[in-house]
Amino acid sequence: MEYIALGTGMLVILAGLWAIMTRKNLIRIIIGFSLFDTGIHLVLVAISYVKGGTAPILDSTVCIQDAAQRIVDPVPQALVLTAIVIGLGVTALMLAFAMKMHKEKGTLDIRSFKDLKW
Amino acid sequence: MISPIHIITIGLGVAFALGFVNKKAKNFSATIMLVAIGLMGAISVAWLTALLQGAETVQIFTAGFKPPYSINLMMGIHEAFLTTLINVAGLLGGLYLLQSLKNAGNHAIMVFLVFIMGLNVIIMTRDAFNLFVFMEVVSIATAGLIILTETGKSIQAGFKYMLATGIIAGILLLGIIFAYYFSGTLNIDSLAEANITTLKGGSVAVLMILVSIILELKPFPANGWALDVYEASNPGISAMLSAASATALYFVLFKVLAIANENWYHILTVAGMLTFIGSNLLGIKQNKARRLLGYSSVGQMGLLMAILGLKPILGDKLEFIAATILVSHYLAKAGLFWLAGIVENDNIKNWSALRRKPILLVLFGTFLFVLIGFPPFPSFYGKWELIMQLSSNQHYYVLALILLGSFLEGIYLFRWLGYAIKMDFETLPELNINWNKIIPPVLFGVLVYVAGYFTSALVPELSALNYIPLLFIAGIYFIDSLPAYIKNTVAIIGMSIYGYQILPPLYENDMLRFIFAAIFIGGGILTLTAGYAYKGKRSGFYPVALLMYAGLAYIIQATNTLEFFFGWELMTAGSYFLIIRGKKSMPHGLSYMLFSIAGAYAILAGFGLSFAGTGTYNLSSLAGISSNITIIFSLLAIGFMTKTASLGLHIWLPGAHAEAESDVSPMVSAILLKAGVFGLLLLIINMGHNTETAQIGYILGWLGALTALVGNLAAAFQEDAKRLLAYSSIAQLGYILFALAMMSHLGLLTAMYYSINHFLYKAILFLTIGAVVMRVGTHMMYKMGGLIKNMPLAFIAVLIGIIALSGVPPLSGFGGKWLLYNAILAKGWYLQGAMVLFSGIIAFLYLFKLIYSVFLGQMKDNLRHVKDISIWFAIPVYILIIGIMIISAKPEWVLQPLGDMISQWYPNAALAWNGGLATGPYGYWNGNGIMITVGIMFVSLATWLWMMSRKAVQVKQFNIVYSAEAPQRPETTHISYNIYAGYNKALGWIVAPKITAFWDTMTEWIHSLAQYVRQLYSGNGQLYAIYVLAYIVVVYFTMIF
Amino acid sequence: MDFELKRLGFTLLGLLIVLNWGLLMGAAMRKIGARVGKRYGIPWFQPWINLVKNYAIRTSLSHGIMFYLGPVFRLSGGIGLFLFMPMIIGSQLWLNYSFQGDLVLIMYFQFFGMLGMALGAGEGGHPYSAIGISRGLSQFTTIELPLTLAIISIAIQYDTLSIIEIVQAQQGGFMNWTVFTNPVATIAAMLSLLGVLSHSPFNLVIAPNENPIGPPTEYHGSFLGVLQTNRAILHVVEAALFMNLFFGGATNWFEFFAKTFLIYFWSVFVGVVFPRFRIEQSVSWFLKVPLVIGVLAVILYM
Amino acid sequence: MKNIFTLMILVAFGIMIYPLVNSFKGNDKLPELGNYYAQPENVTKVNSANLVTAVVVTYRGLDTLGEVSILFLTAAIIAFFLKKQTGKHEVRENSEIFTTAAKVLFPLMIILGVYIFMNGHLTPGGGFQGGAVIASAVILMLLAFPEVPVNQKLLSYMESISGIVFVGLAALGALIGFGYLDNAILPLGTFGKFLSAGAVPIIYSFVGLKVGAELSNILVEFKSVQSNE
Repeated sequence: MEYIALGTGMLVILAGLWAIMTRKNLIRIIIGFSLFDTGIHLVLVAISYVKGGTAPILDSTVCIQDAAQRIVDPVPQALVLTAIVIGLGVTALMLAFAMKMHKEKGTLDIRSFKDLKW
Repeated sequence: MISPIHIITIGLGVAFALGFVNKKAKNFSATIMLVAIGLMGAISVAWLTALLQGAETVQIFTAGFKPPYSINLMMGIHEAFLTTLINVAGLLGGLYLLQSLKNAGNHAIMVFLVFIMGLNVIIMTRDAFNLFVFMEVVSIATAGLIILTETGKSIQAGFKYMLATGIIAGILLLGIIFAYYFSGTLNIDSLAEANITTLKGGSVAVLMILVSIILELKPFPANGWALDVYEASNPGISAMLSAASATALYFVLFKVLAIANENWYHILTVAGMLTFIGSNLLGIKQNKARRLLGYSSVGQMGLLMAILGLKPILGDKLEFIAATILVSHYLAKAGLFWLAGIVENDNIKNWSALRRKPILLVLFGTFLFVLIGFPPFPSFYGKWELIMQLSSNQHYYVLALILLGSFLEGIYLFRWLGYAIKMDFETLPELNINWNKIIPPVLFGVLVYVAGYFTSALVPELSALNYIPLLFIAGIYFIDSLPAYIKNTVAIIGMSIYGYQILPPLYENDMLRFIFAAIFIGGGILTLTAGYAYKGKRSGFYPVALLMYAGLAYIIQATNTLEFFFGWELMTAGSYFLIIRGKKSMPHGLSYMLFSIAGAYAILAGFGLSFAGTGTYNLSSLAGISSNITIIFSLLAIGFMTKTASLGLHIWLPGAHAEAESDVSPMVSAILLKAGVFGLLLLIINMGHNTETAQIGYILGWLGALTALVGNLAAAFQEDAKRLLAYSSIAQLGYILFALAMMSHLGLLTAMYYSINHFLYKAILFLTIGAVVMRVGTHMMYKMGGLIKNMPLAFIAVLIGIIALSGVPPLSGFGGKWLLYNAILAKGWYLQGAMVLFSGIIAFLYLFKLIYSVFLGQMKDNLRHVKDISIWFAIPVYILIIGIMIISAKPEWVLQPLGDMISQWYPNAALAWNGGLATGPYGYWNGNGIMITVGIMFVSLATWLWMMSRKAVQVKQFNIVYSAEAPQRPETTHISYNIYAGYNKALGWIVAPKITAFWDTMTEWIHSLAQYVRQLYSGNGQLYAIYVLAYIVVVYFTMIF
Repeated sequence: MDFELKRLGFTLLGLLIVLNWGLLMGAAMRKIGARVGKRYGIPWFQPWINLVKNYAIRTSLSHGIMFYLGPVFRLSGGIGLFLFMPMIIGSQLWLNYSFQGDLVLIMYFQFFGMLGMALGAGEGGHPYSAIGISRGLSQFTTIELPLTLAIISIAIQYDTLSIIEIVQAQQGGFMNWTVFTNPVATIAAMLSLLGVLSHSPFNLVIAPNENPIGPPTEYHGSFLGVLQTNRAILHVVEAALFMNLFFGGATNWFEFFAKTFLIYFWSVFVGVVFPRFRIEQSVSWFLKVPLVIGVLAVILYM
Repeated sequence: MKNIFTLMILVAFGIMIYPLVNSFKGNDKLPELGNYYAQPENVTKVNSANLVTAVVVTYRGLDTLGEVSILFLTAAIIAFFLKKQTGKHEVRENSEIFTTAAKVLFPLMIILGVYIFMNGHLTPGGGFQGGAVIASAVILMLLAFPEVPVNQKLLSYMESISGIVFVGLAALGALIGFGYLDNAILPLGTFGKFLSAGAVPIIYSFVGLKVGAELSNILVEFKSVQSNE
């Protein structure tokens, strides 16, 4: 199970990078970036998995004494939460930038934003 | 003591609380922000003080758990120091940005505050993931700050920035996750202990972490986004990014490097050097100020990265080196970006606008010199130590590359400085300066001197350094608004006191140094005397002139290589400013500086190698070098020869000397060039006694001879009087080089005698011609003529000067020729010697041209009423003439002690003195007797002819035998222009400007290369993202192969 | 002190001899030149007539102080060379003041008169003076080069720069003369001598074209007289220098007259055979053949 | 051509990350860190039934603080970046069903959000999740009633108050507890009950409020710059 998640995550990362590097439309690039992020989140989740483990929430089914044997790793799960929020923030900002850029030149083609060079 | 964690409490708490503040109350918000940053700074300063006084490094645990189970922060000396830097930058940067932040509103103020807070946490945290989170905080805050000025360009730059840093952050996160997977921990210290690089996957994880941090430091060529950011954002923000962010990120690399293995040091070194050289190369082509600063900033970070990569060899010196260079970069780059915001004009040619407020120009110059690494700034000591360590460890390639990169940096920085000092600024708009924009750069300007002072205190080799001259110079600077004559008097008094203090002990102990000190200080006082002829304030003249003299004095007094180099660089800086003061001196100042820097680097490398060989900085240890003799000797000799302007390294001199002000030309010609001679002399007395250096000496001998030939020939073809004298100086220094290269008693004696003589007559000639030029308003000799009638004082001075120079008996020059003949014959350098003697005869051509074209022949109508030279020029000139007369009549007074002195190193074989009669290995010479004989004869003949022709009628100017015609115009009758056309036809090919052409071609190539390489930065943000990824991949494949 | 006075007396006497010998030799050469050119030529006493006439001219014009000092420099240069040159070896009294300096002094004192003359003529303000001087200086630099090399060669050969010692080393038969012991250096030096004495083909400096040219253009009367006096002295002294260096010197006045005449004759001989060079031609010429010979002379002794 | 180059880089990148996949063996048991957190004595020190919450709010609470700062920054930047936008935005009339449903759903969603973050220490969920749900409620209303003005001042006050409380509680940990973000400054309560885990539920509630307010703010800003030109 975790192998599939990891493999998928990696493939999504590559797909995201491909979009970032080849698409010309700003929005598509941002989508690529989101994909890239999502792939990383998948990888995080895959890594947190412990074979046969369950969610790290202690309740009637998982009691406090045998928690260590039964739960998956809570750490990457905490990390992925943080990572998602960060990704959200960055994506939101990028979209805001894209909006402004579109407003300036009336296009979303990244090749037309070369005012700064050399 | 407040826990450092409350930096976060204050930063975030205040940022959140600002949400309550009314949107209109912007002043209030801004004040609160500054107070908050101030408090954060106060915490770091308090910790820094405590830690410096010996307090223990503290770990700050969160959530009541110990690491690695919870996130911990650390406050040690590094962290305290760096957070102090960041908070100071934040405070001043916030002050600087006050208007912009207020315009953008409360939200921008919050962002700025969080930005500074984030940088603090980045430095303190010891947890990898926490590091990532706060790097993202900073990164997002940066993206926000970039668009503080909402221009289209800044938005584009912001997007490129987000795209690139987004990818970098993703890679970093991946690396951290896998590092966690392989090690089971997120704490950096535990990660380091886990040593996961041994695993195949683990090494990739480490690579991802490290390479992303490297990428955050903007390595060439994956840094297009960063350059755009530097260019497009508000300069106040660029200052923050360059000073504060880069500092924090650099420390991150330092911190995280613990998890890496040895290979990474090489990667860092290579990446760093590539960046350092690449960015500085591209900077050469750049004309936009802020982008140029971006290149420089990126380059400096590259250097720092490379320094980190050199950790294994730098050992415990790493911290000193990195800290000094980092602090210098921090202060200078922030200051420069702030100035960029004040100037507002992005074209570096328009930075002459700084001259509207001279304090800004001073700051600008200070910051540039800090970047290049001149004393007394911290970077000087850092670079010195770096070079010493590199050469002790035989890392010659890195050493050479660092020097190359620094040189490239020097090219564009000094071109820029030249523009600022020389370009026209009248047409530029007034600067619009607010108090809050001027305080930060001024404060940093002061801080950089303070930092330099404290750094020097850390260097034991400089403990003997006397700071009084430097303080005196600073004092002169502060009275710069007084009239010139007051400052002149103060300067002369200061130099006299200094001379009175250092000369007598030198006379007792060290004749060699005494002679040079006497030339430097005595000459300095005399040339300064001429300064009374100038009216007005002469702003900026006295500090730089005294700086040059202080440097020269330091060179004399140096006992170790560091002190010597310290003085050498001060002297270079001072003389550069003196030279560039001339009206058309901009290009000459630049080429002078570039040759000087290159020469200084050669010296630095030479000293480094000598330190590697002997393990000591002691100057006298040069004598004890047993390995690498050839290369050390050559490097040092080349370095010194850039100052003596030997052939090939001379192209800066003619313009620099000719275009300088009238009293500056003698300073830089008669006096400054002797610094190179002193260096060569030191080199030869210490290292001359072995076969390897003797071989180099042979080459130097030929070089000296060729220099003499080409210099004199070129002088003969000049039309500009000062340029003629400048070429003459090149040739004279060629003689001195030739004589020194003989490495024999007579050779050294000749060189010393020539040095003294050259000082005397070249000072006379340059002072007099300079004074004449001040009267007639042109350098061109063919525009003068017949001035003997108006300027008898000047004529007599020049006459004596040229007789002394030419070597015609009975004046002092002949002694030099006689010594030279004997030295040549004793050494057996016949052919070179003949060439030198031939050059000496060519000197007559230009000497005649000089005195004839200016003082004799036909007077021009527009010059009929000029007055004789200023009395303030005449006084030093006639004092110097007395000097010439004394050593002409009594050469033994000078030569005998000189001979005794040289005997310490090169025993006297054959020269004996009997009163005024010198008996050498080949001949004999009685200067005193010749003087009397010639004097009596001349006076009797003059009287006799006077008796016969006393009734001679004084005729008018045009009353000459002229084919039965009367010439009407002096211009057509005064034969001066291209007077040696025939000679030029026969021998002109020797002085065809091949060497200038060579250097021009080199320049052209460098520019073309830079132009070619910089097309990497196409401006397409996507391409930059590709570069980022490609960079990672390339590093990976380099690692595995 | 007694000896000093005696030396001064002998020196002045020597000067007188040299002056008259120079005037006579000059006349003889003019005569020879004229006869070769199928002309009658001047009477042998013409130089004395010229001198007396020039010194006697009462009207006199001056262009300024340097104009007046020029001839003084020139004559001081000539007389100074005479003073520092040993004339007759074997007698302390005919050595003049050569104890004050060696060959180097002679080499550089040649410039004393030239420089002063150049300046004096320069103040005259005549363009042809300046042209003549520039040509003269240009040519002189290259003339000196082979001579310098030759002097270095013989300095190596005799291990001294003292003229007296060089002459003494050549005593004891003509085979000891430098011309035989060091012929290459001698050739180089003798080629230089052609230039030093400014005869054709190296006389562009004072070449009489349709207009007068050269430094003396503006000089007349007593000024010109001084220059003519100097010319006579200088030619003899230069010849004496070559005699001392290459032809064994002179132990008595007869030998002195004979040798200086022959040395002087050499330049006249060449002068009447070859036409005049332009300035760049003469510069190039001296930097070709005589230079190569001079270098060879040094290399042979290295 | 350029794409081939890009593809090569991507392939090379793939080759580079392959060792990561290759050496991934999954986890047979909890790694050391997770194991530590799962030990009963440690669980009771935080006393939060949801271990992820325990990690997020206490052990790695500083990350959360950073995370909150990031959202805060994003909101602030978008606020000053997208301000001053004028221009009319023509909106289509929404259907009756949509507007009615929105009215019904809005309070329910808010309550759900609040529930999620208040029980963050017991059940799956927490401040971010709850905040996101609240923001979804807001977006629903924005879509349903585009003309109705949103009280941004209220949102921003909410944001500030929550932020200050969070930072304040964190600092309080350092002042009276055993370290920054120490949750034991309040009674730990009974494990598994609502009133447990000390300051965690309070912190998480305010995080939830803050996230909700910030996300809503961002959405409002984005909406406000919609214009037709």
